[in-house]
Amino acid sequence: TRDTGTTGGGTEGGAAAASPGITDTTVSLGISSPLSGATAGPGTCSVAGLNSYLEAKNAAGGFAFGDGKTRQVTLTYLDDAYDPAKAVANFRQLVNQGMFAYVGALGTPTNAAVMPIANQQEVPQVLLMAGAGEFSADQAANPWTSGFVPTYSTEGAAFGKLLVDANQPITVATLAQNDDYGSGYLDGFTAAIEGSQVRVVDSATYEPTDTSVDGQVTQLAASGADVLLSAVSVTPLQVGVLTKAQSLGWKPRVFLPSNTSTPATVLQPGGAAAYPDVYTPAFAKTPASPAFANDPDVQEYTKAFEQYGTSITKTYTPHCAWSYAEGAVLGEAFATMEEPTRESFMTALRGISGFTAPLLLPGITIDTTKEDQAAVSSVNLVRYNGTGYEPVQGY
Amino acid sequence: MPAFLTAGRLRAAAVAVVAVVLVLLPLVSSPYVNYQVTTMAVFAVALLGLNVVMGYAGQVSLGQSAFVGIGAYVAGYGTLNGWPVLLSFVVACLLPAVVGMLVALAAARLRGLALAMVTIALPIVGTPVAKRLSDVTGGSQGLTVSWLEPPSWVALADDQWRYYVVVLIALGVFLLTRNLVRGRVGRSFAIVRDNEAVALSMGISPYRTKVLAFTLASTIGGASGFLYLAVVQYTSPETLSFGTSINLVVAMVIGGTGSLVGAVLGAVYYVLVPVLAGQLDASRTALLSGAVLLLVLFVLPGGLVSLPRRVHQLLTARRRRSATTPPGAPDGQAGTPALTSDGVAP
Amino acid sequence: MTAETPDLAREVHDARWSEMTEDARPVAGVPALRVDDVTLRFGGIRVLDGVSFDVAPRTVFGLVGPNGAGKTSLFNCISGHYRPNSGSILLEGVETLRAPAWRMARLGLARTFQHPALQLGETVLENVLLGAHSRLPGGPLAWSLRLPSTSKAERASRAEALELLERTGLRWAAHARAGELSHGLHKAVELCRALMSHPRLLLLDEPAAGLSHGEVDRFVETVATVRADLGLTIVVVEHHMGLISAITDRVMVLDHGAKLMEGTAAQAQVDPRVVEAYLGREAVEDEPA
Amino acid sequence: MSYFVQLVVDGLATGSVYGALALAIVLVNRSTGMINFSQGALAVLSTFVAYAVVQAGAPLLLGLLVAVAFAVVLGAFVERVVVRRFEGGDANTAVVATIGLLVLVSGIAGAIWSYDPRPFPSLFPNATLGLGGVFVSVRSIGTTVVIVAVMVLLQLLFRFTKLGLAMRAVADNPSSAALSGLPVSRLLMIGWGIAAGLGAVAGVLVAPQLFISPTMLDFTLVYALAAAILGGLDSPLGAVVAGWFIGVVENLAGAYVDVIGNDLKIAVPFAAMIVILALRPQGLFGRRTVVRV
Amino acid sequence: MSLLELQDVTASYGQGRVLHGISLSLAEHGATGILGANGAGKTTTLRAISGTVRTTGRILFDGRDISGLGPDRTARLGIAHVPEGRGTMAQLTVRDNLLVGAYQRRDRRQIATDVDYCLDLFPQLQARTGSPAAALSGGEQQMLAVARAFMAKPRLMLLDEASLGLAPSTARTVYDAIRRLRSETGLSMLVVEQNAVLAFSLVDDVTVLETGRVTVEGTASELMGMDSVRRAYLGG
Ligand SMILES: Nc1ncnc2c1ncn2[C@@H]1O[C@H](COP(=O)(O)OP(=O)(O)OP(=O)(O)O)[C@@H](O)[C@H]1O
Ligand SMILES: Nc1ncnc2c1ncn2[C@@H]1O[C@H](COP(=O)(O)OP(=O)(O)OP(=O)(O)O)[C@@H](O)[C@H]1O
Ligand SMILES: [Mg+2]
Ligand SMILES: [Mg+2]
Repeated sequence: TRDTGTTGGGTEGGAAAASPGITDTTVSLGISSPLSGATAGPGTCSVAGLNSYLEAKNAAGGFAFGDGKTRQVTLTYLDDAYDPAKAVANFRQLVNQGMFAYVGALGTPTNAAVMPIANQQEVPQVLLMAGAGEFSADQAANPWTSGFVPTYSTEGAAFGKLLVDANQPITVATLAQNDDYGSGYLDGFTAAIEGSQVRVVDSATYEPTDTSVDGQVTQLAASGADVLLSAVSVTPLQVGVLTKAQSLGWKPRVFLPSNTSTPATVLQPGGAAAYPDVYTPAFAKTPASPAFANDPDVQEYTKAFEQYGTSITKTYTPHCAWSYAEGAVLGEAFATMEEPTRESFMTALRGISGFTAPLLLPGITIDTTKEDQAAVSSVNLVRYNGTGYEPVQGY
Repeated sequence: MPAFLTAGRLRAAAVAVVAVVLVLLPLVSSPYVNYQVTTMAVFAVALLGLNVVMGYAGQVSLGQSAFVGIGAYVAGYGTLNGWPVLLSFVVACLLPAVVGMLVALAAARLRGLALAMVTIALPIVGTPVAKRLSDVTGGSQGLTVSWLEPPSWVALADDQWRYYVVVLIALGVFLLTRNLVRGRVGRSFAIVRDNEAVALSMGISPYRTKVLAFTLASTIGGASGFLYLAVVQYTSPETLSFGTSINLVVAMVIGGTGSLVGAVLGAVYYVLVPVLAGQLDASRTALLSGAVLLLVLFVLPGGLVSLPRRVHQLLTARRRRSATTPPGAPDGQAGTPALTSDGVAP
Repeated sequence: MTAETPDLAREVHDARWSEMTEDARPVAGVPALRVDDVTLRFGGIRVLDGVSFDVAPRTVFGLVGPNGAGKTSLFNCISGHYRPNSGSILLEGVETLRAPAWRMARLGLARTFQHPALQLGETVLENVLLGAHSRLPGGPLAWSLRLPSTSKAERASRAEALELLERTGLRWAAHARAGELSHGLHKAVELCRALMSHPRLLLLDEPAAGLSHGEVDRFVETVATVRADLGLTIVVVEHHMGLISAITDRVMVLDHGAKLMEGTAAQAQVDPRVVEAYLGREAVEDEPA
Repeated sequence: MSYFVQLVVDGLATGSVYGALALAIVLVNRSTGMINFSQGALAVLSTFVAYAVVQAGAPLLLGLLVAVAFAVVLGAFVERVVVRRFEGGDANTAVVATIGLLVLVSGIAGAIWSYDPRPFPSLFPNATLGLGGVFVSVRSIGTTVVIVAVMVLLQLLFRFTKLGLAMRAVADNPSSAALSGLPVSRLLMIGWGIAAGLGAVAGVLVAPQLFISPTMLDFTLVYALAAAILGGLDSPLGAVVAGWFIGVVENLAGAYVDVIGNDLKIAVPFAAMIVILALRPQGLFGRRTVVRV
Repeated sequence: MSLLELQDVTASYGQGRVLHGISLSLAEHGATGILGANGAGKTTTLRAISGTVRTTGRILFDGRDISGLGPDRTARLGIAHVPEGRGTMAQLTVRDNLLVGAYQRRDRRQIATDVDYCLDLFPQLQARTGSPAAALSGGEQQMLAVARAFMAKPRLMLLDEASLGLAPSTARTVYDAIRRLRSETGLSMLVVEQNAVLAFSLVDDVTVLETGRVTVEGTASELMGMDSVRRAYLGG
């Protein structure tokens, strides 16, 4: 009988032997995201953007690797409908089909379920499209796992810092999704305002399954706080927050998370212009926004997405742009990996710093060398100006 | 009738074959295959539990996932706190049983959809509760455990060891349930399903019978939760979500309501269809699996178990091609003309 | 209590109900069944109106009356499906109204339904076996473990069920689905199911309805023999006067929920009030005797 | 005080959303004796049709009309082609078939329009009325008014029209209905058609708030089912009132009872429902089904 | 010509065939009784005509082959089937049940008077017009089933043990009413009846079925004469 359950771990036979899923001409990547159901919007984007970058690059001849070879990258994507059991099954299936690395999957519980298996089988589970701290926190325990997007707490902290810097008494009301997403924001935020004049005067939570948060907003409005931190990840609900608060005559400064702050789908429908200020952390350009209409990155992205992304999704969430950038990070790692092995890949991937991936905002760079941080570890706070976003000059 | 006899022989032969395959399979196949088969065993148990309450006792339950979830959480908590595996298993069965019984005690006087509504509340309320008890359940992050490694004295890989453990327990549960649903208790379930008034005059308390059925269902659900953790090594509020419950009901009906083999077939469906859909087109899984579901039900309203009967039917139907089927009568599968159902609904 | 979901009615008293001796043998002089001043109302309608009568052990008691007189409702009160608004019902001297309906079987009561209520999907044999429920030993655990006691009891009751079907001439149908039997035969299956519980008091609601002439005769014989063998007390509702006069010792005529008269079948058939309210004028000549 | 009233008003607005879908569920049940899980999905698909029409530059009202027409046909088609197979069979199988429809139909919508929620125009001005410190959006008022109107129409249909009587007869006992010459299959199609049309109206009404996406009504469906059953499956009035009840109770519990909080507030209407159903198994306004022994 | 004609009709449920080539014909305004032991196939014969069971062979109604038409179509052709086992609409009120019976009729005013006629005929129903059929007693439901057939104003009535569970006097009332209806509207009927006395009081011809085959045919008086028949069905 077999003596090991780890078919994936290519550690046997010395470092020189190629790991599964990589030949002299090809390397196969895999991803499992929610492609159906309530979270399918971001889910499909986490695949579509990545696929666009990879295929475009393939078409342009392929990826140059550190070992001098040029390889075509194939991406196999599966649907887990946000169900951990399915995600694990998908992961094992991909491994079984000879996947080299598992990249850019979206979803906290799904990735949490996969993480121990990936690390036990020594299969890279990298550049995850999930901001929960746990994927970046403990690289010693999970050397084969890494996150891509900034952790939720990073974004929360950025808000906190802005308020603290204003150094004046400010009252804050928070509305947070009742899971790691919401708590991530709050933790980062509260940590940042520790001991300052900024006070959280009221807070409410909601379930991702709620059909309306009017009740919560009414409740928070009663506090009349100066600032509303709205850690809501569901587009319609975020719009509901913006419409409801102003309809109650409550017009605080509003902080929105990076994934529900798209002008076209959130701010305009929500009538965000009514608020004195709407802030959001940003690290990538919004292809749709006129501000970037003739930005070369955006034009390339649009071209690639037209060709390779639209078959997967026709709607835009920021994850489309992010996963596109993530593709570039992969390319960077390939370029510096000397051996066709997963170890070498991880080493290369963990050694990137100061890399400016396409679509990233000026000043944002990829740095995978930091312990306990995702590949994107910094964000710019930007302010809504009625049409698009502009850099912030303080509170 | 002779057809029945041959069917019996076939069944015996099938059982033998299946047994051999079950024993040898994990030794020859890849960890992935073993994982999938083991998962089927897990859900087969969950479906079995659902079948007891829904198929045999006829009480719609949309809360089975809650019991699976509780079972998994208990197993996880036990492991993380160094309980002996056996203890974890027992508690993983008992706690859901208690919850199920309490709910049933409160709700079993209701009937049909009213009762179904109460069971919906289990996953709907269970999910936020699970998040709230985060220091026990790990909140929305869930519990990750790695356990059930093969003991040093067996030369088996993890996946093989887990396969044998899970399949063995599953078989045990199936055997017990099989005995139960035949004979005295099974008949009392059936009559409570069909006609409570008659049940009463036969000395059967519909209320107690329903409570029993729910308790059994939740116990078995808990067992499958334990097995779930053994296979997936992770659990989170998603495990007990309403969606899971719905999928379980679907799988049960697809497999064959009120049939043990049906539970197994349902589990195979539950595990395989997403894989197949993914193979065809991962970005169209909903469309595909919906189509498959309807297709199967359309051909086999009795579920996958009814395949042999259906085939036989179609063959004989062809022989009597001339027969005209009136639109009024439900064609063939029940054989009863529309009229035998009279107005007085018991 | 809700009349329309009667079976719930008495279950509510479940908890408060104290165990009663389940094998009270008939004591000399104590009637097998005593119905005392029972009244039942549904909303406005008075379905039973102070009905009282006794049934002596090992006799056959006939219950006749026009449609809607309250016969079946009276059965439902006795079997616990309905809960009378007032009055009392004693089985072998034991008050039963506070017992949950499902206890009645253990008190030695069995009944058939006016509108046959079989499990059409199950085999005839399974239908009959159900009757044995209250006699079979062991709970869920015992049965799921297949304890010898349970298997033995199961085998025994199968044999007995087949023997009963033999008696009623349905042996051939034992393994057919009940739904495949013609309507008339459902009555016989229900009779077997009722007998399987070894009752001491048997309530038959229109057992001969829809039976062809031959079947009726066979039924009369069956009743005669089982009554002798099992020492049964029987209360029978029937519109088939021939059958009534053939098998009953006494009859009570019910009209608009109230007792019209009580006596022998012969007396009843000539009683002007009965002829008026029930049989109709030209009754006597054209009823098959 | 105005805070309390505000919460109630918000609850009513949310409740109307539940009630809208619940009405369609009641209609199908009343006319075919079935529970239709795909009700929401059919509504969403129809709403997408309206969306497409609007995208093409037509006014929303036209979109609504097209959507309703489409829905009626779709509903009748689905009944004839899919559901017909399962009528008179095992009830669970029929329900699961409708679940299959739910999955398939939202799959189709997803394949065509993808999954991310999109803004949807409202029939009503996006304004807010305020009096005494209580604010309510014109949209919610409009939705509620339409729902109530539809509810009244349904009550009339079932109580006083021959069609209504025929539908009830078929739902009650198709085989005897057929023996009386009722065109059973056509009536079933009509039932599904009307229900789907009604669903389309509901979809267009709530889409501005929920944003249109294939899963727009998935979670609403649970509340709608609860409302339909709590109200009494055969009572349109009950469906709407129960919808409001759930919406309001949920809001108040979330706001006032700290131990419950926003995460567990959903437990409260369900708990209330168990109690109510225990006392009135037929639901708030349902007719008790008589079972004779 | 005959109104109804069965030519070598067989019928089967699922696999099992239960009618083996029945032929009989019913004249306009005619009334034929069908006798037979339990399970002989009486009910199935009626079902074959109203189209609620699989059949082969020809079933001519008014010269038109109606086999395989299905119950609603046959009903609209003017065939009213009073089924075995009542078949009322349990949760509909007595009145609604009657109205459903008159579904394919257009003469609103006449319908109202017919409803009253039925209620006068069955006083027991009079008191219960508002309550659901399920609440009625067995016999009351049987009355309702018959009344529903009356409401349809059919050309051909199929009566399956219409007297089942009816008190003797009520049974006679029903048959008198049917007789009256026949002479007034000239409807024809097939009568399945265990109470042979009642049957013979109504019909002109009698057909005896045994295990799915016609064994004896003749006029009522002829069969009255045969003492085999007397013994089997009249107990004389
Ligand atoms: N559950 C109930 N709800 C409402 N009314 C009922 C109920 N049960 C019985 N009744 C009424 O009580 C009266 C007596 O009914 P019951 O069935 O006892 O009559 P019966 O004597 O058995 O008549 P039959 O000879 O026709 O069977 C009937 O008018 C019936 O409508
Ligand atoms: N639903 C069914 N499925 C299979 N076989 C059936 C079914 N209904 C009736 N049969 C069979 O068809 C034959 C004729 O039945 P049918 O009901 O016509 O007899 P019947 O003359 O009406 O008897 P009864 O006088 O008891 O009503 C019987 O042998 C019966 O077993
Ligand atoms: Mg009766
Ligand atoms: Mg018959």
